[in-house]
Amino acid sequence: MEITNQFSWMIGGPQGTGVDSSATLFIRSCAVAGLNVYGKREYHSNIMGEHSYFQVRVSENPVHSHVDPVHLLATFDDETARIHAHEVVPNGYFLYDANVTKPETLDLHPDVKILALPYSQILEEVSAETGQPLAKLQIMKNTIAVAASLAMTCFEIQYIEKALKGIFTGGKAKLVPLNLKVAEKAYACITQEIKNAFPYRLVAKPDAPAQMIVNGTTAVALGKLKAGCRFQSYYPITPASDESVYLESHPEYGVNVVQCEDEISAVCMAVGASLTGVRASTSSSGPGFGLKAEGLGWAGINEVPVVVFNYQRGGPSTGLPTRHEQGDLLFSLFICHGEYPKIVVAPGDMTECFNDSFNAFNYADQFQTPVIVLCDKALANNTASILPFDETNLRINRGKRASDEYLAELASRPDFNGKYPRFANSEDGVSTRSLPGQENGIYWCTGDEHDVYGHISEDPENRIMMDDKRMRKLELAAKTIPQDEQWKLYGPENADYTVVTWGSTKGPLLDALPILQSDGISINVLQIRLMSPFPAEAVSQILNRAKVRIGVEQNFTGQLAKIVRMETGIKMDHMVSKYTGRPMSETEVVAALREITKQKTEKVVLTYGH
Amino acid sequence: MEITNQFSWMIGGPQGTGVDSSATLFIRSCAVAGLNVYGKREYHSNIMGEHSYFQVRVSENPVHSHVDPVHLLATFDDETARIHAHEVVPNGYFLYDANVTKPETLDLHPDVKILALPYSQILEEVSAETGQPLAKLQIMKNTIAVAASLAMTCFEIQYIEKALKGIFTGGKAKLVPLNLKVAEKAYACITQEIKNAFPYRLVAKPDAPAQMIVNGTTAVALGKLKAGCRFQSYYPITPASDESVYLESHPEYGVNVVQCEDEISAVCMAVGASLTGVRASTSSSGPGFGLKAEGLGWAGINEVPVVVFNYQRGGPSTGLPTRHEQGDLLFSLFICHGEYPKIVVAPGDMTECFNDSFNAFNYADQFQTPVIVLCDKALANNTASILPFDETNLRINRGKRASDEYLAELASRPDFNGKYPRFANSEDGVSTRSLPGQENGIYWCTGDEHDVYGHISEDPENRIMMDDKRMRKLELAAKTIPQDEQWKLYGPENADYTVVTWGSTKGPLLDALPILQSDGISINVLQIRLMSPFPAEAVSQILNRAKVRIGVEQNFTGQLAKIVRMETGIKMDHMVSKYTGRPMSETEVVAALREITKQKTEKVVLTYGH
Amino acid sequence: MVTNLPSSEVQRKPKDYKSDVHPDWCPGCGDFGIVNAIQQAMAELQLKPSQVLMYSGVGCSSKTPHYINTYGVHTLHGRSLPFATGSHLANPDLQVVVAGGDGDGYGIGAGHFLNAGRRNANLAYIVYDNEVYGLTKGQASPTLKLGVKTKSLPLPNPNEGINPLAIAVSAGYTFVARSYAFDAKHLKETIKRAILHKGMALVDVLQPCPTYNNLRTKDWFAEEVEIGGTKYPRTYHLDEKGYDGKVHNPADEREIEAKKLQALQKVEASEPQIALGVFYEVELPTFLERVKPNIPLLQKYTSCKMPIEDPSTHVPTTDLSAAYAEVLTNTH
Amino acid sequence: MVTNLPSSEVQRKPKDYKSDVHPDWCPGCGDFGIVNAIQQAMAELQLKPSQVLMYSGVGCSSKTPHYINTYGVHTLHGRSLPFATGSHLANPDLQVVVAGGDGDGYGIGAGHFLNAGRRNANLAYIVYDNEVYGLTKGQASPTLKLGVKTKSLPLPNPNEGINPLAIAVSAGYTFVARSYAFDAKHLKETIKRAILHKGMALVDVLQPCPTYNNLRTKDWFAEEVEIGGTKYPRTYHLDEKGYDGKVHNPADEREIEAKKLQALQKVEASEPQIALGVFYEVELPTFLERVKPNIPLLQKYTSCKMPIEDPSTHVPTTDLSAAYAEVLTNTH
Ligand SMILES: Cc1ncc(C[n+]2csc(CCOP(=O)(O)OP(=O)(O)O)c2C)c(N)n1
Ligand SMILES: Cc1ncc(C[n+]2csc(CCOP(=O)(O)OP(=O)(O)O)c2C)c(N)n1
Ligand code: SF4
Ligand code: SF4
Ligand SMILES: [Mg+2]
Ligand SMILES: [Mg+2]
Repeated sequence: MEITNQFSWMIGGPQGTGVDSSATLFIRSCAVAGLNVYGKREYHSNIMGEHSYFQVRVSENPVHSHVDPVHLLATFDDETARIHAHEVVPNGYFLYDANVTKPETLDLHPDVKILALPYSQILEEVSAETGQPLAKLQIMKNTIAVAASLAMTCFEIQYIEKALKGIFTGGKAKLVPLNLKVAEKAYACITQEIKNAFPYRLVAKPDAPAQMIVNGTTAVALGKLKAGCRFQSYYPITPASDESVYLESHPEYGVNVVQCEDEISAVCMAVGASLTGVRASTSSSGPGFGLKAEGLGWAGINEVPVVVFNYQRGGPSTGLPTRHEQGDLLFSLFICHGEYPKIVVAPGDMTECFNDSFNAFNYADQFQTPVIVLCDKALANNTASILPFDETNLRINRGKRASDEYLAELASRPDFNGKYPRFANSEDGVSTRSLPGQENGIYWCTGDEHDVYGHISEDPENRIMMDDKRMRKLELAAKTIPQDEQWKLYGPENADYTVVTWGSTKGPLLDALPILQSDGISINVLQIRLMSPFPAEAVSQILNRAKVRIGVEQNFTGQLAKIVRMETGIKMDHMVSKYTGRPMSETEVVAALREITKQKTEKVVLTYGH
Repeated sequence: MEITNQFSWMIGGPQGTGVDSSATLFIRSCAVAGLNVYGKREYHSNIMGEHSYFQVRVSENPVHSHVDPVHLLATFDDETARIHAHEVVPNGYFLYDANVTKPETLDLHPDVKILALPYSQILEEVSAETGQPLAKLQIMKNTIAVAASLAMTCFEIQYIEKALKGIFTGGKAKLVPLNLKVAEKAYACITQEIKNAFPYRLVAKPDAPAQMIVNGTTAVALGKLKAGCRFQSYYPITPASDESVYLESHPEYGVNVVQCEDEISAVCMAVGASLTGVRASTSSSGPGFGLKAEGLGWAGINEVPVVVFNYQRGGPSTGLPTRHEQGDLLFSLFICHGEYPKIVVAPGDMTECFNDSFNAFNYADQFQTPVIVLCDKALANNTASILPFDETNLRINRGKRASDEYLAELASRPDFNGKYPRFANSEDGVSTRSLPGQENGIYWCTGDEHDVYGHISEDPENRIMMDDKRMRKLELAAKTIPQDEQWKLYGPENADYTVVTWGSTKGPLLDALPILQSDGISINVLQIRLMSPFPAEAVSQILNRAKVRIGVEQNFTGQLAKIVRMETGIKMDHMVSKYTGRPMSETEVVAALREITKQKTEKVVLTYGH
Repeated sequence: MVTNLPSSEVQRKPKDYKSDVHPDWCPGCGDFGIVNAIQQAMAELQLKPSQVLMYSGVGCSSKTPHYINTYGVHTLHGRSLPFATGSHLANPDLQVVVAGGDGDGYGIGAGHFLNAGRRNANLAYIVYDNEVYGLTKGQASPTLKLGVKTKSLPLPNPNEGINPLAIAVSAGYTFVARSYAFDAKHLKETIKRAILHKGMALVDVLQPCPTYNNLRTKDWFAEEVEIGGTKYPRTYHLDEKGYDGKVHNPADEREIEAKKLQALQKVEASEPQIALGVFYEVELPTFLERVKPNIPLLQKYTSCKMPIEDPSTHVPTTDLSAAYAEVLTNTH
Repeated sequence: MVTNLPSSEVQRKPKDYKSDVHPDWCPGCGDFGIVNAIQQAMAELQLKPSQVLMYSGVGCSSKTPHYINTYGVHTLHGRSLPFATGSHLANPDLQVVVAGGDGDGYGIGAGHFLNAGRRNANLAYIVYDNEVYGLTKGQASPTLKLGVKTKSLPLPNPNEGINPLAIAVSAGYTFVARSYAFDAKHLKETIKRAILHKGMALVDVLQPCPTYNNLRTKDWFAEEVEIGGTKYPRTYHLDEKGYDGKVHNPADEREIEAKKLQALQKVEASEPQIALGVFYEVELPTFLERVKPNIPLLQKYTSCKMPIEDPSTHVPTTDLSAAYAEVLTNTH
């Protein structure tokens, strides 16, 4: 019984020994063959030596999450073998290096088959054939592991070659034949007998449309470029800095990426830049995001468009800095003392990362207020093959900006007093802004409450006018932002069970949905994308249609559930949480939701994964 | 018709010209006479010259707020006259300096009587009599204004003398006779005719118990001293720094008050100090409090007792830095990325400032976690005469600390591995802590998730254990903290209308309660003091007993109402808000609640006061 | 560096740089002198008000932008430099001037103060140095000396006072000067030079705070000091003593090193008199000059003027094909 | 200052200061050398492990406390000094040693770095200076020089590198030294002196990061430099060249001034060789010594040992009557 294009593969090893590049090769090979891929990356807060691994799921159809069972585990160190052996399914395979691992000492299911890969031998052969020093070839153990793995699925080697060509370009192109040679030798190790013993098959879909292989930080960076963001300030932090490094590495787009002395400087610099009219942004993760509180409040009261990304990771404090969590929702919604309008957006997949990143700059300009985009580590570091971004409907909206002509006209009026009422009251809460450098547009900014020109005012009537004006923007945003940028309902419109979720947790839920439906469960999934202003009415309506409401999110306290209750009064009947720092899998979500539908368990806490 | 011991007096003038000291003299004179006093202070974010004023209410019975009508307005500058003239009630009096103010140009009610005080003449006389240079006496215009005001109420001058003696002590005692001379001359100006025309009387209650005259910052500082806080780090900010300056000015209690380079340093220093076992604290206001996010999270994951005060003021950003607001509740509840247990307390009057300040250190030690105390500008800067603090039941609880003997015993066990499991799992969430310097107590701290010794651990099972353990403290706190430190219900247990409030807004509500009851309205007031862990069950029960629920708080968005809904699902039927930066008065609250009970107005926004 | 040279049409007077907001400083505050000097400097340089962006932090001194009739940004306590840097980098055509207190700049802002030296952005930074935190009622600022007890302090200052000029020299500031709030002409000239300087310029201005600092008063500055029996004015001008802080050949590392050391020696020296003037000055590439070679578009446009959309259809004009090519798998 | 002099009972070895946690630094990382030196210094000083509090920030280097068998506190990125200062002030009987990276200390922590000089608290601060942000994958740290492009950087560094030693001298540090991670003996001795020093001590340790900084490698440090045709080792020891950075009479302001200038001259000098050693050293009153006269109880107790309750009844022992008297009106 062969199982085609439903494959779960894992590779692991000490950090810095090429686990990531193996996974890249594997993922690209499959994607080039037209298959759909989702890769989960796990690593320690360490540069070299600690255990890391990559789990890749390949599928006939689009896929948004990983599964727990491993069909094939490829190892070249003993630690990976010891940690992950138990995850291999019966009839699955375990590949290892006999020089370092004794499989009999492992916690393998008795029905798992094992295969020692002759890593050293292959490398020695290649060294002899090419004259390359053996030490330099060690990194190619990865290629051996990938190629052997793919060979077992009867996957055509031509796609590996294509993938290598896509990976090694320019000056590195000479590495293609070397790697291919290694791959061929690995292929040669996989006998027909082995293939027969392994039921999983990967069959190319040559007519499938081209795909993009991206992780969230790249998708976000591409969205920023498209939106015309040309100033980015940042301070290094995992996992956010990959996004800034991407922009730095693409100077041809003209973004001035400034590495600051800290995150306070980063947000202030972005706000200062934005005041001149450039689209400006800054990205960080929890600890650094928190340092931006004051800058966000200042941008709020001064109505400055600025886009601030927070890539959530395991908290609190330094927490689990390279692990996944959705623990910053409440903090992000209420960040900074006092009250000001903020737009908070939470994309749930790579495509939404791109779109929300693009949209965020429009929101910022339209509503002249800070926009916070909440990503998470799973979005940032996991990899997916997806359809190319659809640019058709992307339009840039710079909001209300005073033209030179408009300012000149104002200045020609007899009552012009030499300054521009930049913060003039307005029905929708947004005033027309001038930019420093514009003649007749002189105004002031201040973190203090101020009058229409931006001068400090402690007058109570002015205060009410200004506070009301600023807060009205939230009503405007609620009306202006298209519904599908606010929330999405997956599955039938009416269902007994409605699952409420956000961010990357959408992935396993989308994959779980058809499985649960095929169980006969009437269920749908509500993903909330716009956290502020919160689409309370729509969420109320949808939740009121359901018989049972289930919150699924990756934190301890159920932060979205809290917000839903705060905004609608509706309490989740059940919760599914995970706070081990590892993202939920489809497998876990299916099991948890089955348990809830059958046993009415109030709260299911998921724990799987190393 | 005379009105006795129900008096509302106002004095104003440019900042730095002694408005505060006049109010102090007035308040102390009344309090010394056994009357109850509440004083509201308003000033600009400015050192000298901008308009400031003090409104003092005197009452037969304890009083917790100001009222809008002014019975007697004392001025010596024209700005105060222009700004406040309209507030004087018919039959009230307006005192002014004829050299600077032309009363006919003012917006005075026709039934207001006016009286020019001969400020210059009195000072010239005193200068002549005492030989003091006239310029040095200018500040005594305040004494003239106060004495003339009190004379009009037929108040005995002996209490002014007593007050002066209380104010000018030590080296300044020589100022008493000089001020008294000025006061006597002012008294002499108030003819019997004038007294007859003025219906308000202040009659001493010589048998009344002694009172304390305090504002919130002093009450807090006293609570800290009593609790044994011996380390305070701070960075100057209005209105919080008065508290630190109080502690600095009382070095005899042994508190090391360190002025830091910023608030980040302040919180980290307090946490570092606390690690050694000293009770440590830091105080700030919104902008500085926000900079403490990361330090709070670190203290949370490392289970360090630390007490952090946030004196709320008008936000967002620099906002209205010397004005009142309750705008930081949501930020304080959710401050810092990630999830950790925090205790959040909000005192509502001067006595609670003292008690909560004392209790906060017990909570911090008992639950080994940060405690945030939310004050507000009205608490900080307003002055009340209150009964002396009751110290009878105050006990110090240092929580679970490892004794040297306990550590020695552990170390003598054969399995002792030289390090102490400071973060050992425990049923109630609290582990026993050792202190650096203790032998056999060596452990580590880290902002990363850690094992029982405090070493970094990314292990998922350990993570669950630790997160569960830490978060269990909230359950412990909910059980341990006495009910009346969690919430208080004023008025009848059952009522048609239940008002929900917090912080200093309790003041006007308590004063409004009997008035509304005498209107025949069935009403009570629920003050919430413990914001985290939130007393959800009790609040639910109380709110479910009411027919109508009204939220009264001083911010734009109704932050407590949001939390009540988040925690109980219950929505306020009506809201009363104020966000002009000026605290609510009894007058306003009475009117708003009358309007709601009569006209069912959904939201009443209060605006009174300059 | 001045970006707005005199325009022949209008001749602007200092009053043209006054806004209609009345300064609410205490009588006798040194801040009045500094704002006057800034306005005069702007007038003499004939800066175009709409091309000037006046920045500040939070404090008494930081109310400055409101009193000056140019675009003005009153930011957060301690954060003026990062904000101003962002504006300058995104629109270097603006003349960005930063003002603020010593607490603001050397206390809470110390990290930005230090790191701004490394960047050498083209900013003029004027610090009002009154040794106290004025707006919060007179606590010690980082420049107050050890053991000093102003009337606003309950206890003597337990911290050593820092020397901001020495730190600026070491941190990489390319123009480092000191002046005095009531030395009108010297201050104005120094501010002019700081504005004209291409790169990161610091002017530390000694500023009496009559309300809280009862030691460094206007009178104190006016007092004479005795040196070896002779009386000298409290302050003197460096250039009048033949001191030359300027690096004349910025390509000569030896000269830079020598001039830096000379400056450090001068600012660290515990003289009875206080030296005013430019201690150090060198013209070196600014941050933007350093990054432009790496970001070709920045050579053509300032960041805020880079075209990003089709003006009529609002279709974004950024072509991502090259970036997509890196991640696309359309090779099969 | 050492507070724990050798106890006659036990003779501790460097391994007694090793914890059971295995360092997870990259092979060849200079951090190994530094931790070894710290452990050796502790052993030679015979510090009592339970009396030592080892602090750090966040970064590769900041994992240090976990590897040392004393009380250890791994704080927040950039904040080690404030935390450590709090512990030291509240319990000066502890020996507080602080370790951390150059990004941690001179980048995000720059404000604390500067202001710690003013306080002169009794702390030894060891900075692992590898010119990069190791743990976040090799971005430029504040000590990386202008224009340098390590293999981890997409574009050359647009910032000037700071000289932390010059800044420390100007900021008021009373002990300022430099050493090198693999100069085992010199480093150990320098750390010992920093610990023994009473006051705020900085040891900037040049540290190869083989993973990200491919320019300042162990090999580079081992290379010889040519000066006028002769080859010299890359690094040399100051004291071997007769340099004496110590102020011998701290009461003599002239000597302090001269030694400060000498140090600034030395650290700013662009030599082909790199000088290692103590550039500046002076014994001046520490923060606690300065505040004790004002807070009498601090002369009797350390803050953490001040009695605050009756041990059996837990009744607070602080008597507020005097404070109450100021606000009570019981005079009527
Ligand atoms: C984060 C933050 N902390 C504290 C304050 C309070 N604050 C306002 S002004 C000021 C000090 C001002 O001193 P300085 O910068 O020297 O200016 P000066 O008033 O002396 O001109 C402080 C601490 C604030 N606004 N923000
Ligand atoms: C507030 C905050 N910002 C950013 C980070 C991410 N971060 C962790 S380590 C590090 C840099 C470490 O560099 P350095 O201090 O030089 O130490 P090294 O790793 O080189 O030893 C950064 C930026 C953080 N933990 N906290
Ligand atoms: S407090 Fe000092 S600095 Fe502030 S305005 Fe008054 S005199 Fe000037
Ligand atoms: S990245 Fe560099 S500093 Fe960090 S452990 Fe590796 S070699 Fe050491
Ligand atoms: Mg100042
Ligand atoms: Mg480093």
